[in-house]
Amino acid sequence: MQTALVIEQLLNGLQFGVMLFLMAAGLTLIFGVMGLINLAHGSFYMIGAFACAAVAAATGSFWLGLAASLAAAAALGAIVEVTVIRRLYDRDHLDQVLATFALILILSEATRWLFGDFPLYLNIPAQLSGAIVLPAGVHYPVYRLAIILVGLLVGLGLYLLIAKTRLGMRIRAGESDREMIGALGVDIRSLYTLVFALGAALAGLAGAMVGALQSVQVGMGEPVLILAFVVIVIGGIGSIKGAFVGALLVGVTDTMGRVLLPPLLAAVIGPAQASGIGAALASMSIYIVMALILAFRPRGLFSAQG
Amino acid sequence: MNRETAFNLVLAAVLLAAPVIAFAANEPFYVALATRIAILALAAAGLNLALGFGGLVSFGHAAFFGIGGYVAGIFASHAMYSEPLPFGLPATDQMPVIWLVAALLCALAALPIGAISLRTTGVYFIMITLAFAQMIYYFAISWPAYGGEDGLSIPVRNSFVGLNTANALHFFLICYAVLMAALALTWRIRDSRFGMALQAARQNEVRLAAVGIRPFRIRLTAFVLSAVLTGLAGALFADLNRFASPSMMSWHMSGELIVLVILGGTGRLFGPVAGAILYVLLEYALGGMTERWQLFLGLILLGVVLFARGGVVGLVAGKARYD
Amino acid sequence: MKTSLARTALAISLLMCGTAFAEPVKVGMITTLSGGGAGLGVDARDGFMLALKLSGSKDIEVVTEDDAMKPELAVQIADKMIQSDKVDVLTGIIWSNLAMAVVPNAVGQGKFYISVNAGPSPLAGAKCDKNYFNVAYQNDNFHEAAGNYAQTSGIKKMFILAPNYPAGTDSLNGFKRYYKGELVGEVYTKLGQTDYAAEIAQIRASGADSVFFFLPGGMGIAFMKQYAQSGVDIPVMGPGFSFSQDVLAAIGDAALGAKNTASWSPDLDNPKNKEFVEAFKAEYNRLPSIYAAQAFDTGTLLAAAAAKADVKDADAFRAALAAAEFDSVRGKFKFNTNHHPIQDFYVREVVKNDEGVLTNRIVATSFTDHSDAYAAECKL
Amino acid sequence: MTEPVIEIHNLAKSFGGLRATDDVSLTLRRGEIHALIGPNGAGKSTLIHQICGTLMPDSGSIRLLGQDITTLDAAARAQLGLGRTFQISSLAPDFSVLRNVMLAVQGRQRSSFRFFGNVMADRSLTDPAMKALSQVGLETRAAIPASELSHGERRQLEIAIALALGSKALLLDEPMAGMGKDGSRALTDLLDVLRRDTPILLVEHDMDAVFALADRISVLVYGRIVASGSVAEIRENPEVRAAYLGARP
Repeated sequence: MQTALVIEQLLNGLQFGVMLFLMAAGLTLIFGVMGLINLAHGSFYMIGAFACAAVAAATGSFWLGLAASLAAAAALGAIVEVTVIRRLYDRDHLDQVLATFALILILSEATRWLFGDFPLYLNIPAQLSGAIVLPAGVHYPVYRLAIILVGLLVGLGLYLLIAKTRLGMRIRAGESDREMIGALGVDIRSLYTLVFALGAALAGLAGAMVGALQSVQVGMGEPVLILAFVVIVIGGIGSIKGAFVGALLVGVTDTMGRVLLPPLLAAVIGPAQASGIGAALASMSIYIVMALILAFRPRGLFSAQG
Repeated sequence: MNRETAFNLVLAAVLLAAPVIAFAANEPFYVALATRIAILALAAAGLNLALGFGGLVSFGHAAFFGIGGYVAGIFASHAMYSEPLPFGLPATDQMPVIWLVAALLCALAALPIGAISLRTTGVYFIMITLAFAQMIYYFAISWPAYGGEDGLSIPVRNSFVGLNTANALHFFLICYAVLMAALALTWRIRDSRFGMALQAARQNEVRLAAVGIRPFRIRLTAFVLSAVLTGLAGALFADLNRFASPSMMSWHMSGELIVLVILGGTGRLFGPVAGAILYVLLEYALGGMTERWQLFLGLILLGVVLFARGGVVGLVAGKARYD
Repeated sequence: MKTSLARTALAISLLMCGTAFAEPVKVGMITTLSGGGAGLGVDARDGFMLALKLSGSKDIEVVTEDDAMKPELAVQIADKMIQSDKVDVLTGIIWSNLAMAVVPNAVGQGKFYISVNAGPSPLAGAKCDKNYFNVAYQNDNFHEAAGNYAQTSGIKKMFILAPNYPAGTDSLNGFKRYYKGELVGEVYTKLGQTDYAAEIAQIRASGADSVFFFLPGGMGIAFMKQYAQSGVDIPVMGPGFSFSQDVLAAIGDAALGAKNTASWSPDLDNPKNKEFVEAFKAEYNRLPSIYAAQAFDTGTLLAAAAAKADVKDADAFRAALAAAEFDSVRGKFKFNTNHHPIQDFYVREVVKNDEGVLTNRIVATSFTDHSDAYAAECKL
Repeated sequence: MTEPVIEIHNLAKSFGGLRATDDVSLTLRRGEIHALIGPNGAGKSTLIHQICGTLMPDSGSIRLLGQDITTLDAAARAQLGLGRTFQISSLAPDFSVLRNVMLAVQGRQRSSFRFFGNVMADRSLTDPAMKALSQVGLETRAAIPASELSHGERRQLEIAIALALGSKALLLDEPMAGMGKDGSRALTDLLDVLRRDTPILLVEHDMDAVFALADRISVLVYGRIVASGSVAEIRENPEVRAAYLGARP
């Protein structure tokens, strides 16, 4: 039973990490290629969830909702890029932080205006409901396994896209030398729009998939955004591989911290205080991990830049 | 007198005159609003020292704001019941003592945070400062002794010799005086040798090292000073609201402080004052008009970044120049 | 925001005016109208406005403003309403941490504060105030009712969880005050946490007979959805907030059958409640939540007190409030010495109504004439 | 012969498998200009980074005026009197020309932790700075922002900064690069005068300048010094001609 619990918790950490990876991949790609800090990335996550919930409610099909979430987040991403983000590439990080902070306010309130004040309903598709029994007697929800699978597939797809395709070559060129892609005869403007929309779509996908597990409500993107930043900073900004490793590290640290710290502390200082302090430490654990990593590797684990 | 100095004097005069007139007209709320502006300007002036002059984009200054706030709250609650503080220290409700303790604690916190964070640069610095602030935030939320997320009420505002802090105007004058003192300090530091080294570190740290000045020490000193000023603002803010809470430490607060600095004009002496006046008045006016006020606030902020580079001071006085 | 509703209410009350005093009562409503918690604030505002509209006994003027769930902003708005708008009464705050910021400040300036929801323990005990009234409950009440229900229905092993913040620890302490059986798990989660896989795995492994959880807002929605599809079939119970009307739609059928405790339910059998539920549905085209009901009672109480006493005569107005002579949607209602309610608490079950909408139905009574554990500390 | 100002012994640095600096030894003596030449990719930049302290060598030693500075950081080396200019001008662009030089005076005085007193009113900063500016002929440009200087003027400013630092030795990284003919000539004249007080290690591509100025030349190829000697010796060295000057008639 005890091993089964540990395996289940590791799977939970993996699933959480994979979801963070979907968010972090877009963030790190946008930073790597365009040098942009995008605080509004969490808003695309929220938009994805709302689009999925609204379409699923209207059509009764989760899968249509999922497609809608990708489309809505990508489209909104492209619109935001063309109208706002494009003007920020040659600005310093400070202006980018302020502008995208403003975008959060705008997109959150606009979403609430459009979809109302109450959380929306979004459930997992019937095909993926319930739990299955894995080897070693582990009960695990099918839907969470599906999230892990999708996350891994997206990771593989991104790897292939960047390593094997023309678009990927341009993205890599853009990461190493922004002037060079101009010399390659690439239309930088549309490349940037494309990359931004791709990042937004990944966030939207994450929002839709997680929205089925959580509450589809305004502001849902913000905690995830902070975690995604933690992930890409740990992994090394601009590195997809770093984002992947960082996401799994954060996912597993957070999950295992929540499970293991309180009982460990209970053995040391007694159960009365342990649950509170343990929970506090567990909340802080990923930030402690991040500070430790950056203290020793100031550019993260796999920095793509310098 | 150049345009920027003239504009600064106007800002200082308006910020002083408006609440005095409001008080005379028996509108104490506008005195409180001006007090809020002065305190937020002080917090942003602290951040401006690191961010504006030193180029250190700290996304975690809310932590120091909150520490200052809790010092005021903890002193007030102990003084109220005449209980000694932790470590057997005597409790007092005298603001100068509280400010001193807040400044010391913020410096003590900023020293290790800065020392570790300054190993990184750019986005990494932004994010590692955020990480430290989040740690302190979660600690404050789960720490039951002083209210956790419920925060800590200050039943009676801390006191100041010779003044009645419960009087809105008296309290405003205290905050205004502290703000002006902090701005004077910032002004002196900006023009000093240290200030020159700090601004050089922002522009070109390799150059600074090549003339034998270590950027790290300069930056760390600036970071600590900056944290101290923001912490002082936190102590005043808690006294203003008669309340200290973890939300003073949330990442939204850090973001708001950055917004104040940029809105007013990054690295401009009175930028934080201009930013705080504009932001608080916007929040107040929009909040009174529509429940969608955050949407319009966002649109206005976006417009400022895109079309009014250099913030309010930049708009009025043009680009900063060094003689 | 000076809502159009406020103007409507004002207009209506002006029309019906005639017997009343010359001075209108100015009410400042500070509540959450933006961001993730807006649903609760909107329900509270709508319930309050509806009560004023239905009572129509006297001119009551309302100014409403959004606190965005920020304590600092709430304090600023309260100061403005007191000092600039010159309100006599404040109300509307949903969250305990905002109430702790605003209430001592407001009553310190000699104003009345009537709580529609938040009931933090200090304000019921040592820091109670003659001008502070709570129409809703003391924070521990729903949890105590759940603990009592778990105890009396003979549940042997409980697993309990709540977020790691004061209301969370109060919640579990309230539950444990009445539940004396075995606790096979007591877990504090991170505030704002949205993934509960790790906790659900612990629940599965714990061998509990039942689970009690207090996870307000989006946290509860996330927990219930994840719990439902985890395959764990241990029954859950919680305080009414976790299954209130505002979140039921978002949880979906996963909530069906869940037991929860509250002082009110839409099917509570009394004439005032029928009138309220019907009027609320007609006005806003949705079912009211517990927040709407509490705010409705607040509005009714306020109107009743204003009809009896001039708000400028603080002692008379306070006495009128304390008498609580109004028709409550909760049936019988009276204030304890600490100005918190003495009321009944029910066990509700989530069901589908005739129109297929998820809602609550009363299945049992947990407490009769229940007060709170802090009244003794209040020196009123 | 007096003790060398800079003395480098068996310096080595590898990146992965690549030996960027391979057992390099060289000296800089009083009163001389020692030119370091070599084709692109020969490892000149890596060597300069190690001398300045922005890169730490794997092995070997560097001494400045007899003191071992191998493990010191860039700021410490600058304080001991190692002045440098950068291949691509590196200035504080928002500062005025004068302020850029004052910063060096301040660095020399180790007085950066003074928080009061307006620097512009401080004669102990402005006077030495103006003197250094007049040495390079920039005194009329003192008040304008460094970002508004021409390319050649930036080079002059960098040298003024190094002078204001009170350098015992100068390390000039391609000072002629991008300069017009007149600019090059003026700079050549300036360096010719400077060497009397401050010896110069000169990394340069402009062979005319090198041959006109250098007392000694060392040739770096693939991280190794392949030849070292007087101008005449280097001109005649067949190995150098083959490896480096081969392209020249």
